[in-house]
Amino acid sequence: MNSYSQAFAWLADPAHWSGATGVPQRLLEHLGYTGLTLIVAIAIGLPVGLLIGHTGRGREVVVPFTGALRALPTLGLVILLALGLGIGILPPLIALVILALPPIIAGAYSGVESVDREVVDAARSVGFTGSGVLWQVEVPLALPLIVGGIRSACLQVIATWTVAAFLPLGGLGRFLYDALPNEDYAQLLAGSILVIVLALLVDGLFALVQRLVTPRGVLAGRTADIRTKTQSPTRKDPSWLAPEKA
Amino acid sequence: MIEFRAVTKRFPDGTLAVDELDLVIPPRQVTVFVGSSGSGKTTVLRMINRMVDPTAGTILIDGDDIATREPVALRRSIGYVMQNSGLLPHRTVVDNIATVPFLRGEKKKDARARARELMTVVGLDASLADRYPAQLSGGQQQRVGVARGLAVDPNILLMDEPFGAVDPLVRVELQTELKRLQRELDKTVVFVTHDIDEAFLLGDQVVLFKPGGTVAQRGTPSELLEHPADDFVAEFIEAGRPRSILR
Amino acid sequence: MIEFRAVTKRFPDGTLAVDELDLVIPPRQVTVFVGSSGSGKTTVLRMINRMVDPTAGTILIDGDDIATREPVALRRSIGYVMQNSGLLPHRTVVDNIATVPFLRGEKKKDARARARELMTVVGLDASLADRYPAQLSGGQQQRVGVARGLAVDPNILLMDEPFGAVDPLVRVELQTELKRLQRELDKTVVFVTHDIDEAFLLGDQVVLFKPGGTVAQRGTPSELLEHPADDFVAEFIEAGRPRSILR
Amino acid sequence: MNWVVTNWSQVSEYGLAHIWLSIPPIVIGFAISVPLGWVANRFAFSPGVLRAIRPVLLTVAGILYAVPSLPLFALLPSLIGTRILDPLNVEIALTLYAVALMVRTTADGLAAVSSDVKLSASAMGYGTARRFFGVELPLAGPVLLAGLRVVSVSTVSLVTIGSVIGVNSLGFFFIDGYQRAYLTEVWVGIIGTVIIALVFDVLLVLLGRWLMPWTRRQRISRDARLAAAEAVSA
Amino acid sequence: GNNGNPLSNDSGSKGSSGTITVGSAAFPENAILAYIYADALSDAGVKTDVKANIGQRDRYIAALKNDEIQLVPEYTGNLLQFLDSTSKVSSSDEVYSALQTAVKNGGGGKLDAGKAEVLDQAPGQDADSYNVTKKFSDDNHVTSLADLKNVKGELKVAANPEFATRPYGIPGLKSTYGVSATLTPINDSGGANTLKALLDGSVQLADIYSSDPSIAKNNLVTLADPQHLIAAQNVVPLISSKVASAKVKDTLNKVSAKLTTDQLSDMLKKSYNDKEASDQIAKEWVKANGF
Ligand SMILES: Nc1ncnc2c1ncn2[C@@H]1O[C@H](COP(=O)(O)OP(=O)(O)OP(=O)(O)O)[C@@H](O)[C@H]1O
Ligand SMILES: Nc1ncnc2c1ncn2[C@@H]1O[C@H](COP(=O)(O)OP(=O)(O)OP(=O)(O)O)[C@@H](O)[C@H]1O
Ligand SMILES: [Mg+2]
Ligand SMILES: [Mg+2]
Repeated sequence: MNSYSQAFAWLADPAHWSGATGVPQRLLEHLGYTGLTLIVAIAIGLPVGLLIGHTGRGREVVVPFTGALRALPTLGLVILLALGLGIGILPPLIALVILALPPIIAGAYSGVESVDREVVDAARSVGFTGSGVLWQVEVPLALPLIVGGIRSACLQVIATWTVAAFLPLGGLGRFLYDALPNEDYAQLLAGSILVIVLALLVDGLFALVQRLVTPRGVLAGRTADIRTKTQSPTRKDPSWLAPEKA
Repeated sequence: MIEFRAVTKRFPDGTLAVDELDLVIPPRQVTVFVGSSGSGKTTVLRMINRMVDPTAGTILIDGDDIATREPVALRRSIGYVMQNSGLLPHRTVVDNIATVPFLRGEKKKDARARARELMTVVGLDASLADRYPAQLSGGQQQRVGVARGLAVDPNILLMDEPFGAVDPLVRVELQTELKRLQRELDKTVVFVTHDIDEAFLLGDQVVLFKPGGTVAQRGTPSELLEHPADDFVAEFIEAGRPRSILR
Repeated sequence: MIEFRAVTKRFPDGTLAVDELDLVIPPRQVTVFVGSSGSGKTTVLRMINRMVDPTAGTILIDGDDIATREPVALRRSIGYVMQNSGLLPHRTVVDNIATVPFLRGEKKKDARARARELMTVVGLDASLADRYPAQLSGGQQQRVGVARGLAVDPNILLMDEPFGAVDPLVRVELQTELKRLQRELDKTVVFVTHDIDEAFLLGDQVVLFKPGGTVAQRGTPSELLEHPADDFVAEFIEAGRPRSILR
Repeated sequence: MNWVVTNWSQVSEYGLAHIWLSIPPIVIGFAISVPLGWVANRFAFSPGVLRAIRPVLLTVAGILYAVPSLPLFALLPSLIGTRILDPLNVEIALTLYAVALMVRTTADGLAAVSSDVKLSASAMGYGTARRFFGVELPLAGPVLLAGLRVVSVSTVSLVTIGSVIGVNSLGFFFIDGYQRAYLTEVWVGIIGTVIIALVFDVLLVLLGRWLMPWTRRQRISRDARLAAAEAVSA
Repeated sequence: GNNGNPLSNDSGSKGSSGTITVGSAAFPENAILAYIYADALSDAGVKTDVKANIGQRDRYIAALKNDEIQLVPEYTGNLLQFLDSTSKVSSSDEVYSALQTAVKNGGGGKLDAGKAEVLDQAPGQDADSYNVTKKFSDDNHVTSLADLKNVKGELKVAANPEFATRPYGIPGLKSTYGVSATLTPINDSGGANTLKALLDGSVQLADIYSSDPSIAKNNLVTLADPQHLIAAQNVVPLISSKVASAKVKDTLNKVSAKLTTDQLSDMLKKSYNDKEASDQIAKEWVKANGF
């Protein structure tokens, strides 16, 4: 379609690749905003998630709470904060941290919870301390899910920072907001393509990280096929695995 | 010697798992707990290394009340082997065996060297050292579990249905191996099973639990066999016998 | 009568699960497949109701080649009971038992009424009818599984380690019950187990499988016991015997 | 509060519009994801290229999710020939997001159904289709529900972005409130959106209880719990 | 044909079933005007429907061309610029007559030739205007756009993003007055954040609509425009010819006749200061003016 060739022509134009409004600058800004958001969100969400997963406590409170966080419309939040705090990076930063928290927290607690209770129990039995269990057993085994949570948070943050260009900020969203009223569809499409490509690259990177952090021993245990094998008898009452105290 | 004095365990949900248990487990012998599902065998076993704390009563090891011992340190001094081995899936075989030495802060190199020795002791081929648990057969995993239990040369070894999940042929092999090991190492072993035949095969002393967490009878295998204390004991032993023409 | 003629099964990944099997399963008797893990028992069993199709060879039921039968219809005419019962967790006990009648399009009311009758036949209390499988004990679940297998009054009942996952005491009960049922109902039963004692207890005919999907020996329990065909058979039978002073 | 009372007609009009805009993407997204999820699993163990269907489907879903909503809304007319002011643009975009979120969940949920149960269903004579609708789909239900709840909440919240291109919902109050520097109005938009999301969520949970009576009385399996966990961490 | 511009989509005109759909741009004043048109028309017995908040000019003009809306309140100067960017006229009457021609000709394809028209223009104007703080004005002796040349240091203008390319925006400032300025894009059409940016000194100039009550409230200085960079901006209804019956024209012309700049300012005060909803303000005005 014609708009695509225009968009690629836009992308090919060297004029769009230099200066303070050029693609590299906007890309860096976007990455910077995204990184900052993730760092803040991880710093808040990860400890909370790990704690819930490890102790099994607080789930009843935090899980519905993160559900409610998901319901908060980011655009409204950005505007609300912008009206309250004025323009600047803070309003969208706060709004996007809120957006990023639910997947990060959920990834962390469900990751820890997904670790076989029998393994955790065995670790305690041989003399791991509480924090030993968390850091040497639960976290390594939960890492793929933890990274998975951060991964989807990151995708959403990259996509949503474009909405925040509603305010006088840089980032790739600038190309979109500046294009909309000026009928510059080539730029609109080009901007979208840039965001998508960025998201894909980052996503691919995370996929790689996720693979790298999956413990080798866990990978080794995965079988591809559903066998006819009937399992040997196992215990039926795992209730004693419920941690008596954390 | 491990001694239970009027030990009761009631779980927070109200289940009475162990009821006023008095029991002496003699040193350097194999004591087997046997009984049907839910009779409290695991709970009693786990009270020895303070994975479960009693609601009432005292437990003494060599005369010392374990309630005064720090649970983590206590656990590191007691070997523990469980069904499905409970190995750490993200650590290799040697590292699994050396878990407790690592925890105690021993040098990695020394701990690994000792772990390799233990592999020979429990009859594991040295070539398996760098595999992950998932790459082993069930029987091999159980051997790793036993090796891990022995890694700190504990006086006490707790085994909770360690051979419950393996093939009958492999099971026979592991039982024979355990008998050999016990002759060599001479530990205080507490072994849980619900197979009366296994209990009689391995136990110097057998403790038969009744549902509700009480002891139905305690004694040597021949005592139980020849003088069952009551109908429950007789019936339980009977169920374990082959009912086919094998008998 | 079920007849296997030179049946071979090689799975797509290359595993040779069954190798040139010739076997006759007589009608109105219990034939037990026994053997260690991976020896092909389940595969052979599943070929009877076409859950697995052989790579080569023919299987006949009462003289008809089953390869010509429509698999879904064939399965609905053969009872199947498996370990862990395989009940549908989202259906109540009666509805689980009435599954196949429902599938055949019978009236719900009639099918449920018959399911309730079957509950009595297999010794289940009527009050359990509206529970979900997860609310039953392991033994009760197995009974429901058996009732479901009998729901369409099939001539053939396939049972794959149906009692493998239950308590020894319950197991004895279920075995006794199965013997009683078989006397009453007089079906062709094919029963898989890896417990030689169970095989000898239940089987009119026992087929002992060797790893690699071949038959080591076939015969009545006393034939196997008195004249083991080779060392493998002798050793397998030996492993099943109690090794404690019970013997 | 006062403002809400005096402007109730506007609030309720946009609130209703919000609800109507939210429902189709959730429902249609779900309806599309189920067959896609089935396809993803169906060929997961097939030989050759078919095996690639699952990763390809899941990757495409991932890409869809990475598309920022605003330009998608604006560009859809040129891509599929819808009219400019048509709410359909927003509906289609949100449906795409719903599918993007839901396909993985459906695939995981269906894969987590115990193979024992599937096997015994086949052994009793369930045909493929019947087994899918009678056994696999209901048993994957709890996982699907977990995923659907996430989809529902995020759809209700994303609908607001439509206001930037004139497809009005409670999001209108954000734009209007922004231009008039009127915090109350923005609050009304946010709270209204959250209320709608929570009501949808409660309805979904109730619907799940009603459709899956057996889940009330038992724990779900470890695999299913894992799949549900993946769904909520999306 | 769809030559890649999503908004030049002319797929099937929906034969209007007697209902006139009034569109509006995404700022409160325009929405109020749209509701006024709609209310006045329905009082005159014409069925109407309002689609508020469509977006910027390109979107609602495209929607008009596409027959998704039939009527929209417009501003003469900006609409003329949009349809004919070469136009240099700036007085009210010149702009209006040039606009009539441009609309008739279809404005270079942005509208279909002969399918739309503008009705009478209202006396009321609401133009973009460059504003500075009183302090800036005093410190730098700036009261007119022409004075900006002499100001040392960077000049930043807070405005909507389209200001970067519009002839009355950054490019016009350069070509007409020789002033170089950069844009700080804020999407609130001269709203609170634009004002805030001006007051806290992060920009020196702000584009605020001349009828905005905040100009007076904050003591801002609106810079004079001696070279007529910003054309006259009388309010005018842009309508599809096929719905422009005598009755419709008559009603809208009566409305326009009463819309003075003061009236606009009053209504905006209600919106910005009293936070009334646009449709409410419109209703009151229509009632007060006897339709
Ligand atoms: N953490 C717990 N909370 C509540 N009840 C428990 C807990 N652990 C065990 N129980 C209950 O205590 C009783 C004894 O359990 P225990 O696991 O000691 O039995 P067991 O003899 O080991 O059984 P099995 O042969 O099945 O392993 C059972 O009724 C069990 O359900
Ligand atoms: N779908 C399959 N694909 C590939 N190999 C298979 C498949 N099903 C079974 N096998 C292999 O075929 C062989 C026979 O398996 P089968 O399940 O019949 O043994 P079994 O005697 O029932 O064992 P168990 O006692 O463990 O149930 C095994 O080596 C098994 O791994
Ligand atoms: Mg136990
Ligand atoms: Mg089998």
